[in-house]
Amino acid sequence: MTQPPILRVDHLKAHFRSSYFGVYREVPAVDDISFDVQPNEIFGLAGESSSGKTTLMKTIAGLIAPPLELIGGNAQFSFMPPATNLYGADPTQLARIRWSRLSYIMQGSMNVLNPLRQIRSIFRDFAAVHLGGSKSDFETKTANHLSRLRLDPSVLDAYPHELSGGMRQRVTIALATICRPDFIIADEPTTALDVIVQKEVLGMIRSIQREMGSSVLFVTHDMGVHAALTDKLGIMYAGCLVEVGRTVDIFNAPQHPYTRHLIHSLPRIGDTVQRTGLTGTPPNLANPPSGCRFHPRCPLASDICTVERPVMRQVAPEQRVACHAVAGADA
Amino acid sequence: MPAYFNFAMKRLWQFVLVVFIGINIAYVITHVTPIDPVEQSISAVTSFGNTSPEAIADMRRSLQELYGLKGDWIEQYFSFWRRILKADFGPSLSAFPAPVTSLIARALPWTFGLLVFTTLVSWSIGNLLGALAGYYRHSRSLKLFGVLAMALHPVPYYIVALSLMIVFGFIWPILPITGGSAMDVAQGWNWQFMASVFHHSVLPALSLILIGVGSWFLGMRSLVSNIITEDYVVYAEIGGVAQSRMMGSYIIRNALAPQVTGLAMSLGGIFNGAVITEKIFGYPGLGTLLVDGVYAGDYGLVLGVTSIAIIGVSLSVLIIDLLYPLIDPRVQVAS
Amino acid sequence: MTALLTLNNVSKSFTRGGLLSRHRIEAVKNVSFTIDNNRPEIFAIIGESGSGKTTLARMILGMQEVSGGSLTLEGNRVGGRTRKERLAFMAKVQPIFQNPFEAFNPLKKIDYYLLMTAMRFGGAADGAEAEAAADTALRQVGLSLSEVRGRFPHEMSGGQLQRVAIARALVSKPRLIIADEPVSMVDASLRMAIVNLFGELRDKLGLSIIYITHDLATAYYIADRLIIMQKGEVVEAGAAREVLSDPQHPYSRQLRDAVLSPQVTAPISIK
Amino acid sequence: MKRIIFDLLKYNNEFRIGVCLILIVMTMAVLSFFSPYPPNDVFVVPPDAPPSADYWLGTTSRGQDVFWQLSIAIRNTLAFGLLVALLSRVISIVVGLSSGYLGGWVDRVLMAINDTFIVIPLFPILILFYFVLRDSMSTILLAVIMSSLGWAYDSRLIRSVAMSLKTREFTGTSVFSGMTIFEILTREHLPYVLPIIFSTTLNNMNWSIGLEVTLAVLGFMDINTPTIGGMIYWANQHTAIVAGIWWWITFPVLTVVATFVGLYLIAVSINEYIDPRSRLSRMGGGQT
Repeated sequence: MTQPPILRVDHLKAHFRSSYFGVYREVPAVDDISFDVQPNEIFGLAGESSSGKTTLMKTIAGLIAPPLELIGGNAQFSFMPPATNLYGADPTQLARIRWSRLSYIMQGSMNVLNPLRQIRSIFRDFAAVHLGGSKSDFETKTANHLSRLRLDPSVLDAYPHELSGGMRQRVTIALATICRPDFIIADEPTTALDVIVQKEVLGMIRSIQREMGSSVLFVTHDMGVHAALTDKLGIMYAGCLVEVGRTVDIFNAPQHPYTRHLIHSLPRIGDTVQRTGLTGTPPNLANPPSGCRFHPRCPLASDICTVERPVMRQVAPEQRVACHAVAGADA
Repeated sequence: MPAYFNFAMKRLWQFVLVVFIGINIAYVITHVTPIDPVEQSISAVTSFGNTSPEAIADMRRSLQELYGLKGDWIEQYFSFWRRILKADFGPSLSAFPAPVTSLIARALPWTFGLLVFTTLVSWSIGNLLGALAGYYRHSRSLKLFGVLAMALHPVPYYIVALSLMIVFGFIWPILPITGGSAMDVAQGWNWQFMASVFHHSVLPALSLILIGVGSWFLGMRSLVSNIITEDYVVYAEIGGVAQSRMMGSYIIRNALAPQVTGLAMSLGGIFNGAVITEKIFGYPGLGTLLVDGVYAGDYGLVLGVTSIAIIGVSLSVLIIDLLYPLIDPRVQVAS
Repeated sequence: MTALLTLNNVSKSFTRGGLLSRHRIEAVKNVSFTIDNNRPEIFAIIGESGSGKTTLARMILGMQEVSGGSLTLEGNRVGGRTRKERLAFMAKVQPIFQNPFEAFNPLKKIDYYLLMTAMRFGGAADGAEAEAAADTALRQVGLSLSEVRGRFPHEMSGGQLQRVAIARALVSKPRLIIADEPVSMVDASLRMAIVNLFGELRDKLGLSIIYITHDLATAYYIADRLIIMQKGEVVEAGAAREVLSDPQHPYSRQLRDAVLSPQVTAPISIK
Repeated sequence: MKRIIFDLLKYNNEFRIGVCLILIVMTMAVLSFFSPYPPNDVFVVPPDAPPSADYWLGTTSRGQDVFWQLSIAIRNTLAFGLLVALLSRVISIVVGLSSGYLGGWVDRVLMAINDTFIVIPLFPILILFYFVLRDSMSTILLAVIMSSLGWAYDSRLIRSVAMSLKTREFTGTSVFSGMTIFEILTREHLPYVLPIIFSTTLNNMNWSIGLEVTLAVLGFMDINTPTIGGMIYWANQHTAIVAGIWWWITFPVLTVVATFVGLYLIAVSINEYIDPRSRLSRMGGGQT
């Protein structure tokens, strides 16, 4: 465990700042978040809608465009020169890194492939520069890679609309992995899929990740997916990271009251325990609660929670929690 | 292929429908009028000068036949259609006894050439510049072009043509402002004639192109500024796809489909523009023929040009529609 | 024992394509089941996309014609031909949709729909009666008219909106509620509250709910009976917990095995 | 609505320029009510006088004051455009909303007719109308004819919005709240198409005024009602350009161009305001 992390997120802050027709709004979508991703692991990021998980992913990926602004902190990949992040890196450097070292699997496979372009050409557009070699070399490489994902080479002749949703998502995964990148960012890649296809696609992501030894940052709100796929897990609530640790530890011994709720509220086939929903409503990020952002809905809330924001504390060797009610050493 | 066949049949059916409704409108217009069109036409023609009584009787007979005033309305209706289908609009009254069909045949190449040339030029230039303006949103020169296009695009053809005529005909007279070629040059496939045709077409073509470029530019610019926020463009951007490829295969290619549809839908409007532009510059095409036909009270001519316009425009729309699947493979699977 | 809703070999096919390549798509094939009037229940229809479950729901709601078989509510054809018949039908059967943020016109205040329903179905003669009916319905879902009055949809959370949508359906005092994926767009922390509410409505108000979902776990949790659909056909039917504990049809098994439970057991299989 | 106008005035340059142009044109139109000369009288002032302190925009060869002629002409032209736009709005709203909501064969029939009207070249048809009606072609009749020809493109726009509104869940809620189809179309769907209706009204005015000018210039309409097209017609009849009476042609052209550009800019800025995509890109934060 002394290996340096492949991604170090360090007190990252990114806010939406907009002045729309005179009304100024500042939304702290990513608020002081720190965690590491080690080589060869799948790091999961969980949270409900508008918890800031997609924004966090975008900030890490350097996809920061107004009104999103980087306020502070850093997200540093080990394959970048020290103290640089993707945001503001120079274009030639970015062009080298993109797809060969860092690739993406995006939400909504429906629209991420150019509808008017054959799959073959899309592969060439993205990967030919990095893989090099002659045209026939490239064709062979592509076909081999597709067969690894149990995709018939004939999909190369298809247009995106001719493929089913599951098929398209598998093509996207093949596209994202063909250059054997060190790091893959995956944003809700299976949310739109049916459960049977979802399981298949998750297995595929898992197997190709193990084979290549890449790291994956996997964002989804579905706790079942996290339980089945990820090695480490971070839980987000209202723009803050509230708990992070090994997935197995978090599911077996969740510490933060929100995490506990997330895991325990979900019904399972085979047990008939009465499950309850959380009271209250998710906070409005434009106007978040003071102190701990979870306190209005928290069963353990005390006075301090309303005024002071809890810091991350180490509660187990690889588990950190931000909660006043959970005892632990300062991280 | 059966999908394409289906698609083509549907388009063909729409074409037939357009022609059918269009010609019916023409029939209704000419038959519900309270005025006696035959006497009106004849008085319009005879007021120009001395026509022999025999010629007037001849005219009256052919007009009555053309209007289909014989028999009951069903018979009238069918004889009307028979004439349209045979492209027989009778003799022209203003150029008696030349048949209307030959007048139209003489004018058609001029209009066709002018329209095809200006439409292709303005469509391609407008779309290319529009795509660049949508993609490079901060370019100053493209922004300036946008302002110009915004000021020019809403102005009707007539005003633009008139302004060009004033500028190049009176203030700075360097271009011919009337006719299709110089009077003293014989028509034929020779350089001298071609050069003269080109010289004379500059102003009419320019006025059509100026407006055309502006509107395609504006349409394309807003399309592209929407397309660059589409997932597949964002994805290609973070995937490091080369700029030229992005522009060509990702942005322009996807904007092209709606612009081709747009072209089909605006052909009618473009034709309207050509009619008036031709008239202003005395260009010997269908537009001039139509307007002069009205002045001369030449019913057969007006009906003939109107019918040809309806059929010609919808035929062009049909051709564009049939080529559309080349640009967008998706229509082949859509129902 | 009278039947509330009876489906007898209900089928639905769509015709696609033009004159020459016309082909039929059978969205629903020979579905039969009965919901009893005296025994309120939550009846789950389980299926993935393309299984025909939404088409089936739309037919039960009378929003789409049946192309084969018969579909009756208390012996009468669903939907109704005249407006009067339709109103009588809609008073008994009400829908709840998937996306609570879309269930109300964003330009209109929410209470407008509650009051409208009360006037058209609830027999409310004037504004005061309508308000009383709306308030009663809202209290059944844990809200009240004073919390909702004058508010626009964007001012409320997804969970609240879904409650209001349920309350609106309750205003007409229906016998049957058709809920199409009612919690799939609701945040996980609020989801169980809605699911539990369905159980309460069944037990306290005695109404039946057809719960359409792809989520086997909530179906196991709340449903009494279920059918599993694949490509328009019912492949398995029975008591919810029995079927899901021990599915018989290969497809149901595949479906059950693909459910990812929120617990770490074995890592996902690598084939 | 008030809010939208206020926002646009404050932050949108195109809208501001458009409003300025239209205000100028409208002021001209309103001034016509104070004209010292009856609009159809000729030789009330010395002919062919260039712009001066007495005759701000000069006088015509027919002895009319260009300024006052222009004010009545632009008033008539604007009224004509507005009349055509309003009448054709009625058709396009009814066709668009019901075609989109009802779907099925109603939609197929209406859209087949609709597409026909989009494709047919209208100008020859208008000319044909004039040809048979001649002197009975009044301005009002022309407006009616034009509005029954010029609704198709906009009704397609409205239909596409109506189709997406139909699939939105609140339409289902409305149906099951007991609303009638008429109530759903007018109360639930109409508010969504209002901005489109507004911007297409302006574009349609441009279209109809453009055609009116063109027809009038050719003499194909009632040239005794003073309009911008009519003014240019008379100027052409007196070969004003050749005779050097440039003010007779220039000022009507400038006025009508200001109208076109003004209406267009307002329509464009409203379109941009209502387009959810461009609005989202300005607001941002749609997704977190």
